[in-house]
Amino acid sequence: MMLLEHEAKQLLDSVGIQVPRGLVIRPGDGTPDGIESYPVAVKAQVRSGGRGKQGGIVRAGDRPALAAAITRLFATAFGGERPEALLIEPWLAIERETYLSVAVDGRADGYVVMYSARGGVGIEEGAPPVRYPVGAPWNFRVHGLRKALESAEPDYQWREKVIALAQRLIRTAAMRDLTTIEINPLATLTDGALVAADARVVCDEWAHFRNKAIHAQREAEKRRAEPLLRDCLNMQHMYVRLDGDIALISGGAGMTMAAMDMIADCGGRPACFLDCSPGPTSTRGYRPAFAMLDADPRVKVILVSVFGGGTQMQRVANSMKEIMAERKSRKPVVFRLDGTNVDQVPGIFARFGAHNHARLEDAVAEAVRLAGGRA
Amino acid sequence: MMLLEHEAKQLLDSVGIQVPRGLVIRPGDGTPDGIESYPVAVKAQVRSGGRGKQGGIVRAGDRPALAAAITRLFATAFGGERPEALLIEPWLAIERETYLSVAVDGRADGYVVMYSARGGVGIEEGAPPVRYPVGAPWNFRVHGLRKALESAEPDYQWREKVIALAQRLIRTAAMRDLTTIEINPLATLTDGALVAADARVVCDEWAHFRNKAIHAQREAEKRRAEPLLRDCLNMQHMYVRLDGDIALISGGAGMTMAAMDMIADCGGRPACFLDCSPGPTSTRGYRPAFAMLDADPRVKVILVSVFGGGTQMQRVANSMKEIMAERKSRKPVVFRLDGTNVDQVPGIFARFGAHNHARLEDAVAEAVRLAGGRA
Amino acid sequence: MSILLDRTNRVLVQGVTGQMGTYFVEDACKYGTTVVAGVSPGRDGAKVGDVPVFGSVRAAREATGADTAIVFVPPAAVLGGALEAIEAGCRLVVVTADELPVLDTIELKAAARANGAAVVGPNSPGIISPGKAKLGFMPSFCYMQGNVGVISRSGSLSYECCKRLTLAGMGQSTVIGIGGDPVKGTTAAEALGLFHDDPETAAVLYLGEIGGSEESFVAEYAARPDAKPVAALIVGHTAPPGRKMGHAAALIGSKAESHAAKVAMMRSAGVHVASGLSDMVETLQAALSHGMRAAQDAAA
Amino acid sequence: MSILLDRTNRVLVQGVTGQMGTYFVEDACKYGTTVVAGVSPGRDGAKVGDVPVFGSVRAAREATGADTAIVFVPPAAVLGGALEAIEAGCRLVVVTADELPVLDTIELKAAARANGAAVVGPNSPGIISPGKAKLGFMPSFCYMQGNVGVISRSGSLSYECCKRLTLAGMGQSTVIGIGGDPVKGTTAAEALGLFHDDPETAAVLYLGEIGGSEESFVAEYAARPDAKPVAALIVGHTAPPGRKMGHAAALIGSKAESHAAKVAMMRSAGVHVASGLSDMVETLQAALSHGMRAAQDAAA
Repeated sequence: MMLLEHEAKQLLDSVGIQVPRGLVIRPGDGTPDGIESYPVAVKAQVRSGGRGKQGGIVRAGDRPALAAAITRLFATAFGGERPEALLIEPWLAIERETYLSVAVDGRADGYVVMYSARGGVGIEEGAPPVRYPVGAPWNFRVHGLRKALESAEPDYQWREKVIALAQRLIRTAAMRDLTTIEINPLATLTDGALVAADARVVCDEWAHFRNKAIHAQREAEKRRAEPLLRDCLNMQHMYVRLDGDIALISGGAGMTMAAMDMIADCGGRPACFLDCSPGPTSTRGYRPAFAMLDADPRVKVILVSVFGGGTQMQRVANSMKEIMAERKSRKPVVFRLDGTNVDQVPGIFARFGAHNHARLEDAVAEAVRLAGGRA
Repeated sequence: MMLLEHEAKQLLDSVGIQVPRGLVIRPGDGTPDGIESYPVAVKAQVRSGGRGKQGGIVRAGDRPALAAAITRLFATAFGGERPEALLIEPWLAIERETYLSVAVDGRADGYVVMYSARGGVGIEEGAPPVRYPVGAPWNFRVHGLRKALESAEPDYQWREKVIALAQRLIRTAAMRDLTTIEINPLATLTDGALVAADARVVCDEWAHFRNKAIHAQREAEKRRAEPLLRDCLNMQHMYVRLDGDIALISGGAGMTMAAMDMIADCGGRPACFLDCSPGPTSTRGYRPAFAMLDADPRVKVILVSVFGGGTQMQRVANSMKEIMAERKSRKPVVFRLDGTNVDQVPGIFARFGAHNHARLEDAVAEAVRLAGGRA
Repeated sequence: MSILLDRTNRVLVQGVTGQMGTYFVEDACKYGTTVVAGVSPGRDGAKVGDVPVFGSVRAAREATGADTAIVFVPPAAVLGGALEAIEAGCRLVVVTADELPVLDTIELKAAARANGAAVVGPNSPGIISPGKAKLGFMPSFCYMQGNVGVISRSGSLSYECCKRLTLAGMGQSTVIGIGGDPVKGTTAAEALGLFHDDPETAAVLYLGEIGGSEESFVAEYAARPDAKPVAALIVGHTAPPGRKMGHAAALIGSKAESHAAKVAMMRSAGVHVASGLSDMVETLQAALSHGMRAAQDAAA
Repeated sequence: MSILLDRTNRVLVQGVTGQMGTYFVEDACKYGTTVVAGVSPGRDGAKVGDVPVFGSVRAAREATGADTAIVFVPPAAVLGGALEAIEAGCRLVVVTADELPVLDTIELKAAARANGAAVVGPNSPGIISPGKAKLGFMPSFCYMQGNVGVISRSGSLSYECCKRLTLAGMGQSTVIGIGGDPVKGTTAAEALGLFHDDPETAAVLYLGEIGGSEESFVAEYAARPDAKPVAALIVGHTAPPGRKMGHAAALIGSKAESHAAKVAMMRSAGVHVASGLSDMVETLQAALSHGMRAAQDAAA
């Protein structure tokens, strides 16, 4: 789960890392008093990337310009996301921009530190950052990072500051259950100060049981969701909306993507990624999924595709029978269940006149046909 | 630095440990509305121990009793300390009280976990708690603690809860730079819930540079001090007020205590522990110490006792010369400087007519004589 | 042979008295897995089926010679349980649980390395060596003993694919679910190394997805001159960037993590990459016959 | 002989270009300490006095054979610097800095153990083997070579006591400041073990204070039938309970940590405990002659 910029900066501040002194405003707050000097930066607080390139950061030279920026930014969506807040900061007199991040990386069996002597917006286009694999956080070594940075950063005083900062970031990531802390740009100001001018922090949602801040983030994420989706999230379903019209009720991330891909390969368009495997196999688990997809006007067909191991197919089949009986929507549903106890499925399906496709290919072809596609 | 109970409980809550739902009130807040049910516990928020035995926890059965308790507790000092706040909590229906703590212990080269199947007020009188040495926090092992607890706690379900909690506490201590987290009592309520009914948390002040909460605690501690003491604390001096009349300006914790002890052994009464070694050796360092002691009416004599290694004695002597010249107070000052460059001291002292005792015994005897003691 | 798991593993089940543990004992014993002990603190002396329950891994090991653990405890307790198994000397520890904090996995992996143990998972269906033993809930009928080593980031996708292999007459030496989390007890690289050294394994099928960097290990292996034939299926060409597709690691965070980039990288390293589920079996067959031709060329 | 430090130690100074580092080089060289290198990242090629400066401990070790480090960097940088020295293979690392977070010391100690290195400190005056070498700022004139091993929790108290010993003609083999923090690079127990094995050390003087549990180690040692004579001075009988007396560890948190309890425990174990600074020398002399009588009795 990604924090908003101002949340990320508050977190960095709490571990003694310098960030610009900012002011957070919400819709309806109006133009704040107490701005000591202009110009200021007005920054849309959204989770999607590329905000800068989309005009989400505005320089305001005086109070009227600030007022105009506030109105405009609150009215704009960035990557489909309206800002819930704006961050107002002094416009920084930046002398130099570098890049520093700490992130979980499977290749390191843990954390890596990445640094680039050139930071800022164009970081992805430049040479790849230097990479110092840490692994378990207690394996971070100042001298190890120093060695890694020697080639990348000629200014030894700056290098030492970056090393001290990286040490702080690794500790912070470990203690707050963060998977990424990215400071870009890590800036030197003209007065010599080192400042985290922008920050992206991602926390590990599975640490919710031991971290109340993460628990609160998860709850807030659910609250932000539409009610029908919220019911799905409460069942632990994982959902990503796509552009198409063939919705999936599926089990397992890999199989869900495989079915999405096959729909596209057959000329159809998948409407969503919806993995219901973490939820219960009772009607309680699947009912919110049907409710959401039945209510979605873009969805023409629902493909139920589950290949179960621990998930027993006779249970899923019985849930489908119940749900089909109570369901109001007349959107067609195509079934393909396979896996543990699949031999019991045809008998159950016969009782409510449904057909279980033996092969995913057949089920997908049927769904694409029903959606009016080419197949 | 010790946190107040309500701060400690908030911290535990933030890592998912159950604490009673409490309400904090400050002097002048009056009797709060919104107390849902009585009886409640009204608890004085002080750092000194033995609060319970001194009547610092009051049971209030209704609103008038609550109002009376608030007035009384804010007007009472506990171990010389007036409460800055009161914590109001539901009166807990406790079924069982145990003791659990995590603390830094030199014998373990790090942390230990301690558990006693009988907690509560009398913990110090009972059998010593079971001790599980952890060392570095990442060496905590669930199965290690389980083995240690087998003899001490027969209820395996409770034991497993305690183990899970201890694991959380170790992690919390490491991530928040805490040297002690003590939950006493760790209570089971009659409804089966496990609750930290009281908590004592001590944080490591030297982590202030990487932990803003600790930094803020330090600053608050300075703000709570009288202005003259605050000036000393700002010079990093370490001060503890004692009952006597012979004040010490000293260097090094061990030597300061040795001088205190010698004063007492000579029939005098030390007025304070005051270790100035972390501060500068310039007048800037010593001036606040003299200012505080000169203003203290209980102090009759000041004994300056410094045995320096890195601290160079000619610098200390020169500072004394300057301070004696500008000082208004006529309280007698006795000197005993020794250590690096002490051979330069007599020459400097001669210029302002002071005498440097060669032996601590002589300086102490002189101070005791000047204070009117028996020696 | 096979990797990590065969008939010699003596299995203990942590959290055996829970619902999953109990079901596992029944299902795994039916398959032929040698389940010798359960562990449930405070419950020693009990039995689950015919399996005796002990209070600690050490006690279970001493009494039964158990050397392999599978962990069925809640996410908050997984680290403690797995560390106990590792430090008591188990050579293989399987963690199927998802929702494990990544820091716990990091600690787990470090301990496994330090103790010379193998961990499979977390967020994994487990591991099966068909015809010998299984440690997980995979549907047994999908598998057949043979010479294809399978590595999968996803559980149900591996069931689907193995069923297709079995129907096509291509048995499996071992099928290992490396899991959908960014940090893995056993990485694709480590699994590839084991399959490479396993004489029974003739080719490797890798089932991957978008996000993460696991696929670069596979490409690296395939580029070795002595590599066994490798085929792959990478799912998620319809997944949008920047969104997590169920698995924590299935998120396209940079261009290198996209489907197209992964497929291109793997193909240029010599991996036979299927265009989808439907041609996965043929692709593996192509990899095998290509490998055979290469071997004949080398011999000639 | 002596413990940890003698003429053979080849010393490198971390943070050598700072004020303390520079002063140390001058003072320690004057005493006869073999200072061979300084370390200051980014400053390699510079010189402090005659001492060449390197960018890393490894480079300094390779060029000069340095095997001992003393660390003069700010508290936030101590852990990193000391870990570098330990992992580059230094056998002794001295940390005089105070204000070090205890978690950093815990990590330091764990690394020292894992690498077989000795750490002295933090919050310590350092270590001196009179007539051979010193690593710290102790006033040289207070010390004289001899056969008393001194262990001290407090810096200035050790200067005071050693000056008294020297004036009384009792030289010291090594004087080690174990420091005032609760977790110690070298504990009293470890220092006692070293002095026990040092043939040059005939008796040990322990300088302790209220708070903590270090004194229980001393009592434990003194109770051994083969113990060398041990005398002690414990300061703080006038310190109130529950208040920190300067040192983090100097706080009476329980009855066992009080002055009276410590003295009673030590005396019953056979430690000769002085009643104050003024009879410390005589107490040590008594311990020595008691030890000699015991040795004669044993021989007879």
